[in-house]
Amino acid sequence: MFDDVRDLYQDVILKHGRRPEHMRRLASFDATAKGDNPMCGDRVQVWVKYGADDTIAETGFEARGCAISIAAGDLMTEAVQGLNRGEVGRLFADFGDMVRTGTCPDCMGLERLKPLSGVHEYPSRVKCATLPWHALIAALDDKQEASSE
Amino acid sequence: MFDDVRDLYQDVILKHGRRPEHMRRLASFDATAKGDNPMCGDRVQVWVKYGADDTIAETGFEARGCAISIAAGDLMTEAVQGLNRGEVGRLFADFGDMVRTGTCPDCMGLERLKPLSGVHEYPSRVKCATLPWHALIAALDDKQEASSE
Amino acid sequence: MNDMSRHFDVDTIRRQFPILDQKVHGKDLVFLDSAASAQKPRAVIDAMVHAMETQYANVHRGLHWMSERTTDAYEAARDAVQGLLNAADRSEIVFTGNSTAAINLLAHSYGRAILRPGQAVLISAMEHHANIVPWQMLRDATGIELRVADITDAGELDFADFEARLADGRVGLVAITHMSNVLGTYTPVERIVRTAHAHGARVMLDGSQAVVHRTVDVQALDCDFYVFTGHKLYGPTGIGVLYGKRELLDAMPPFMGGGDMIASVSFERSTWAPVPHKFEAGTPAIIEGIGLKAAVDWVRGIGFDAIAAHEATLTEHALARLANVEGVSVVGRAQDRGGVVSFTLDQAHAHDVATLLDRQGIAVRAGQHCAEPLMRRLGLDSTARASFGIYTTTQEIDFLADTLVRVSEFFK
Amino acid sequence: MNDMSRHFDVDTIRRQFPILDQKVHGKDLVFLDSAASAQKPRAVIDAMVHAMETQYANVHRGLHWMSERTTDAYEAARDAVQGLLNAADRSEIVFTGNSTAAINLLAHSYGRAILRPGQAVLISAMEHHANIVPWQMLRDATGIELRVADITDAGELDFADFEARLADGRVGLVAITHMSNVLGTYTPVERIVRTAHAHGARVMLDGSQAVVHRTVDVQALDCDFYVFTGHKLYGPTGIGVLYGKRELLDAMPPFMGGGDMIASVSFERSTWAPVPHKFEAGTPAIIEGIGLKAAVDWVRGIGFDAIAAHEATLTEHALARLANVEGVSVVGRAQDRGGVVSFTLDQAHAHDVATLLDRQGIAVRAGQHCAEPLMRRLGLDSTARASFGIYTTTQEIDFLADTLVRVSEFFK
Ligand SMILES: Cc1ncc(COP(=O)(O)O)c(C=O)c1O
Ligand SMILES: Cc1ncc(COP(=O)(O)O)c(C=O)c1O
Repeated sequence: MFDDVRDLYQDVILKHGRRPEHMRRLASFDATAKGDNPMCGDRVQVWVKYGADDTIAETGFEARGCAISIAAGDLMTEAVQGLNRGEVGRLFADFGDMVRTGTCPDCMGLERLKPLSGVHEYPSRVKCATLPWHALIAALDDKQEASSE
Repeated sequence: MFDDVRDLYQDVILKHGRRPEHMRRLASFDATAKGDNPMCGDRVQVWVKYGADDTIAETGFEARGCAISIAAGDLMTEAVQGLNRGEVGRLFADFGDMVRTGTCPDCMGLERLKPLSGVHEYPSRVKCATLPWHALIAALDDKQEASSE
Repeated sequence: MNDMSRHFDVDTIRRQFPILDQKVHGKDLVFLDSAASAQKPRAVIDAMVHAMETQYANVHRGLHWMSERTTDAYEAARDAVQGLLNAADRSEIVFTGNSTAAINLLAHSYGRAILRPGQAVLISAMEHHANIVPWQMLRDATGIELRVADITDAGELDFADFEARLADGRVGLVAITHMSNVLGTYTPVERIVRTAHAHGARVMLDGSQAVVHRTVDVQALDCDFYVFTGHKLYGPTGIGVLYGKRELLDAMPPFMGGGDMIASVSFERSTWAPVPHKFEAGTPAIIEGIGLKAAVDWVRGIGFDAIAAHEATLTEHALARLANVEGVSVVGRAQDRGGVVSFTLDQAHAHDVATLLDRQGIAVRAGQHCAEPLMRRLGLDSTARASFGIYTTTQEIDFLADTLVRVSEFFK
Repeated sequence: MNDMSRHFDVDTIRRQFPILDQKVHGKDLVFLDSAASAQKPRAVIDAMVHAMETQYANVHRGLHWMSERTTDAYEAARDAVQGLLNAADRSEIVFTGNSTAAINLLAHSYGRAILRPGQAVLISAMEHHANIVPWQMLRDATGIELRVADITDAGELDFADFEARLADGRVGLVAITHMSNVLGTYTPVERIVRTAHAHGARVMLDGSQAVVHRTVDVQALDCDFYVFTGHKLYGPTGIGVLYGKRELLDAMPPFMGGGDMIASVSFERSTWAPVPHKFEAGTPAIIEGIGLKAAVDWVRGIGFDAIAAHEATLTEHALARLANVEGVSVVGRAQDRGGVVSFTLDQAHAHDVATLLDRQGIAVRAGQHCAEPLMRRLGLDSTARASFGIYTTTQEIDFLADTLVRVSEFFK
């Protein structure tokens, strides 16, 4: 019945959406920020611990939201490991392109995030995929809250 | 070309509209009131002098407005001569019926005002015909201004 | 099958809604989002087209034929709404842009000019944002207090709490929904009005949802104000209604200024037209008024008895079917309720549910439904909501329930 | 015949307006009341019907196909208006109910929150009531001063007087028409903006009339706000536009509260959505937005160069013909003027003129045209007004002039 939504709800997404591996508050952290999508009720908080050279050593998140936003948060924590602020910004820009258009030909380092590319066919769900990123960027910029889009 | 407006612009109306006989401010008067139709810019003022038994001895009016409102004012001053407040009220009620519906089968004393019955085919002009009456009623009720409809 | 529904043939009704023939993702459209906005019957579309094709000009100010006829057609909408609400006088019907604009008009005009600092406005915990934010803005601008009557866990007005908040006599206005857009709950409006009046408070009812489903008689209710919005009543967007008792409207200052609402204008001082025009500044939503009249006539032609019976059947059916879908919890279990059913699914978030349903052609809403405080009160982030219209069938509800079973399997 | 008008075929245009085939009192309709409200081309009617028949649901909040598609169609109207005005950003386009609502929004939000007591708002003596009364209400509520720049006897802005009233630097906002709905006068908007800015004042232009007839480029003008109304631009009733520079809109508080304009709501405190949504409370005029986009696209498809050339021809023709009708006096003789011609007739009052013209099928307006102070300034009680649209022909103007000769004979 739902064959045509498999692009969106790929097994990876369902797995990460159902049993996120990084859904936790870090015991010790350097930065944290919240994100809110009040139109739909999604909420996320991200915690970051820095390692050497201001690169990200560890990330954790908590979210109340749909499978897409939880999977996006979970995959994000893996993808940003070891990156610095500038690198995260660039990765998010590429990721944004991908979830909006479905592809990102010149993008590097998106392999892990690729399962989310199906979101582009569901314009109203794009926000779900980007919400944890907005919160992460806010945390890295020492803000407490992601600005609403 | 304008045969079909002859019901509205009967010769009597054109005559009274062009050369009203009672268009004047009374030198001495007992009551006066203004009426205003701001949507279209019509303005009228009515002066009244009472005779015996609180009946109307004399009425004068000034108006800036269309042929209909001026003729209506002029014919009104003639029709209300000798009437008291109650009689004027009843006459105005009958007159109102006539200009809205075109006839007033059970009405008395409307002979003089009959030429205005053509107004009923022009709903937006009904106000022009009733404006001087509103001002007269206001004057008889010791108000300074007719309330807008 | 009762008497009503024998006369009510949903297939005949459906044929009057062109959009219901549309396919969505290759599937038949199953439109279960009427509480957000209803679809438009041919009668409404035709009335608007007829106006634009044969009889249109600006209203109220013209001496020419087109303007007079358009004015008549537009003002006939006021008569139609007067009839719909059984208002005592046509001048008690004020047209606005939607319910939200009607409540804002009231909050600005009645709120700032008639209510006094020290007084309070009392709303409930299950209001739509449209009936929260304007009062909040009034509070923040004037110091008028905003009180909130709680609801029970069943999703009904907590009447004891409501009455307690009226007790000190400082509530000047009760502004409360007639039917919740999330829970489907009808509020006990007769009792609300009686109690509020006994405590010296005026009452505004937000009828955005209720007016679509039942007969509303503002004189029998004795409410002071009533608002609704055209687009939920199968009418056009861009038009709403504020009903107010004549003496209250007379005492209120205008909200917006401009053409059509004045008696005279000079730079020093302007005077206002009598109600309802005092509150209708500028060129009105003429074509929308004409469409709204068509909607009101059409709905009344079917009759609220038949509509209510049909929707009661649908709602019972939906509650019964959803109760049998594993993992589905219906939110709210009010005794007196209408055709709006919010639910959650254990295995999946409301958004995921909505997306999967959509792929089968089923349109439901998911989220907070412009009622964030209610969601918080219920301890929920979001729900999915199926809402029924005059054109909804039990088969569509069956399809929803069957599909939900598959959705919950998908996410298991 | 110049280059423009060669491409512009009025017969082709007329065929797109179904209403122009109507008879009035058995005569062909000659609609010379477009400045009050314009007729609707097939493209606009079709766009609205198409939405209602095939693609309709509430916007912004839905996850389902119908809602997403309707949101796209509605938001495309914002892009269309951004293009029309050449605004820098789509978020600078705020939808309102009409021009009047747009000016009231500005008066409430900018007027009460940004202007300070001691500051003044400067309007002109030839404003429509929509651009007088809101400022008057602001003055009476807050003590902000209202100043009026005079006009010359020719019906142009008295620029020396305008500048003198700016001299003390206390004017916070200039709110002035871009084109008079009575005199047809265009105001020198570039110069107005430059001068106002030099004196520290922001500028709002009332483009209700102007936007129909010429290209408007808000960035080139550098005006701070610009308003217009859909129904005069061949679009639907029930929708208008406030353009504002982004940083100004960002700094302004919301006007009305409700759904769609919030970021989050709690009973204690709500936060606002970013512009433009902050100013768009409640369900928007969705179908009207879609119709407005069709109107904008249609008008731009014809092109303002062609429109302006056609209307200039009509206006010159009308002024020449009316000058030869005994007893007719045209009111206003501005150098830069558009297709609106007000006149009086010695022998008859404007109402009588309008009624007689109407019987020949000619629709003109008569009265004060929602500009009572201007009438007083001109020493007039009322005028008749013929106003031209894209579909007006020189033959229609000839018929007007010929009929006026007969009217004046009738009343002689
Ligand atoms: C110059 C001008 N400003 C404002 C308005 C008001 O437009 P609306 O009635 O659509 O709000 C009009 C038209 O009536 C107008 O001509
Ligand atoms: C209960 C209730 N009140 C108010 C509204 C606001 O209606 P509108 O958006 O048409 O102003 C709605 C619908 O959105 C509603 O359901």
